Amino acid sequence: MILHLLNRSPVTSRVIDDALAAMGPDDQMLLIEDGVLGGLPAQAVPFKNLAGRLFALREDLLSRGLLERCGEHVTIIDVRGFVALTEEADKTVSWY
Amino acid sequence: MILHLLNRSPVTSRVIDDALAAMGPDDQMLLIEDGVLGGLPAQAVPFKNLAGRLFALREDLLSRGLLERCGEHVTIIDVRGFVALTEEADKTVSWY
Amino acid sequence: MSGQEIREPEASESDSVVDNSTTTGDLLVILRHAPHGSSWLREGLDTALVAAAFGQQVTLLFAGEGVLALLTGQTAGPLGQKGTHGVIDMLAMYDIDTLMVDGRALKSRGLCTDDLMLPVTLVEGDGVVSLLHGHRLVLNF
Amino acid sequence: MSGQEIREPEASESDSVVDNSTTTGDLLVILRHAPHGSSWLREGLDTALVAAAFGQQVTLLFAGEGVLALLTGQTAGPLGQKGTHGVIDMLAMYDIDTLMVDGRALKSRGLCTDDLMLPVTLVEGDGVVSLLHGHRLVLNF
Amino acid sequence: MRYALLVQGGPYSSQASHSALRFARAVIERGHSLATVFFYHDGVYNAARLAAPPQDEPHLGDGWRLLHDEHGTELLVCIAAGLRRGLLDEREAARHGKEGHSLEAPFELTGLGQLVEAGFSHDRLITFSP
Amino acid sequence: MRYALLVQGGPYSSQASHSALRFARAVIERGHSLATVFFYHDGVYNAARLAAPPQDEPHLGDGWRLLHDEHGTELLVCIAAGLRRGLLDEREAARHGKEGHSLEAPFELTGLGQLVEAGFSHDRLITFSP
Repeated sequence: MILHLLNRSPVTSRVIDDALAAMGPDDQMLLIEDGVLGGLPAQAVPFKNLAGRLFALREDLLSRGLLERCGEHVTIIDVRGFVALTEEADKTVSWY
Repeated sequence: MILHLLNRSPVTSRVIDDALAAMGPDDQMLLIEDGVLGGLPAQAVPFKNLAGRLFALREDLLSRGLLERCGEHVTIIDVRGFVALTEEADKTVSWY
Repeated sequence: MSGQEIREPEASESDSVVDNSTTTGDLLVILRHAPHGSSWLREGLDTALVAAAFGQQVTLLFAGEGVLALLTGQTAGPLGQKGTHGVIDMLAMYDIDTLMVDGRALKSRGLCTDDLMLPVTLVEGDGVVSLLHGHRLVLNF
Repeated sequence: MSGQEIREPEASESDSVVDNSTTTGDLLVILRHAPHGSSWLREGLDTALVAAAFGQQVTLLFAGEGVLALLTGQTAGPLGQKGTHGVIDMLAMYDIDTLMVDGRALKSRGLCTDDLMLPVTLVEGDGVVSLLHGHRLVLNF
Repeated sequence: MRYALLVQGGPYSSQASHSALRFARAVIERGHSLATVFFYHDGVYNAARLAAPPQDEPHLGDGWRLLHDEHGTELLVCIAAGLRRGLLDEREAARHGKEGHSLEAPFELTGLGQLVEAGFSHDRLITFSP
Repeated sequence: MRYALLVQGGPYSSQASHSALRFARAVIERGHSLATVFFYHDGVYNAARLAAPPQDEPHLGDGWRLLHDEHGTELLVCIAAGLRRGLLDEREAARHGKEGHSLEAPFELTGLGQLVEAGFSHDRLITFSP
């Protein structure tokens, strides 16, 4: 399993297309920094194939006022959970 | 007349949408740096309303090997022509 | 230019309107970046505050990710980064009260004016074009 | 890691193939940035050269704007910036001969393998997924 | 005409500084005055006095200094953006109790007000960003 | 496990450095070793010794130094990326005939080979980019 980190908003950057195209069926994705905008319900569509495999970083959601606005398509984890994901993953690839 | 500078590739960045939406009917656009990729014929569509008002910087096309590959939708100017455009424009706005 | 560290979420009373007239002024600052992710938003806001302090008439246009600058419920970052919501709170003190928001940017993120900290004026269609032409200087952050 | 400053355009003899097998190795370097616009491409290529010099088996994947790194006819910049085409010429000397190109990135820019300086292997569909899984380490530039 | 430039890209990280310097020279070639360059955001790194780029690449700092020496161009660095990024002249270093300095003349640390001033007192302001 | 981080964003310009430092602390809290942080691209600016951020904001340089002092984390700065951006230790400054220095221990200028080495000799390498 590869963990993919995405730190760009899916609304303004097209790097999300490259990241999604590079993901295998067991790979996971964590949204961090500006990427947590992908946690808004209105942004769920591009991630529709990632059910159960899409995470968003709690600290970055909180500071942006997005924590209470998150959709059901993402699982919220904190930075310790982030480390735990990297423990489980064979490798981590960052998209920016 | 406002001169709009765009330095991002229209293939990878969505800032082109904001730039185009901000352009009045007499405004001009100059593609520089990574923006000159918009000079490729395959990238002409988003610029279809800018006939005669779309320019690309010769020096940036040349260094990227794109000078001979440019389409008819752009007018090629060098850096002195760039200065001339800023002379004519009331103001210049940079999109990045 | 420091501000409060934590701001509780609150439903803002929205009295925003759609702008069909032409807003003019000395300086238009376009804010296209989100809080916390980079320093662009902070630097754009600082430029606006300084211009206002110098007596220039300043208009802010929140576009793209910049609309997130106005979202209720923002806090400091996990290492204590201040964020920009404190600066937003200070705009009125600097007589910056022309806050324009790109309606398309808000809508494409599934947000509405009730999500915002302050009353704003929505800009639709060619409104952005008029804003750019109506100001002597435009700075894009 | 210096290279020739000017390279004349030439029609490259294309013997590229579409990759349906799995390419494996130690390090996959993904290059997603164009020459001249930023230092990302240069820094990614330098990392690949160093890894190869250390005896690691390196694969390059040109994706997104990175496909422009391979375009024929690149020159130095107007102030004498070296660009990266000289480094591309040196890849073979470092035994980096697995050059993969995202076919979708090439096509969306209206380019084909005849536009490229070197023979490459096109990657389509799930080929990128296999590449990422087939290498011990992936660095994304 | 009197031109001002706003440079916001770091040298060697993005092309912005190269583009700005090239544009600056063309402004002068066309008979204008290049009165002011204001460095903001990562553009402030253009003023790093210890920059040591490879000898076969353009030295941006020297390029800016030459503009100042030959054409009197003001090289203004935003003090707030500079301090947090480690660009201090001797005076600011002393004020912050640090030894040594990383920025020196003809670059000048100055307030953001100078950018606003440049925008309104020059005929043209052109921005180069990363 | 032994972790290495690759930091490529400039401090205060993008969140990358803050994210990396926060992640670094969590790695240690979970009982791992944070053996190496490699600074590349604009990440090298994290090592600027004169950085003077406002007192009410986190000081990233101090944060990295604390990691080194308390946990022995190596702070490696790519020498090629650093030199062109003006980050020189005393030895490199002397070699380039410049007075003063802009980088000092515990940050170390080192070759790009150390990044490759870090990638293969640690259990995990996590990249934080702008």
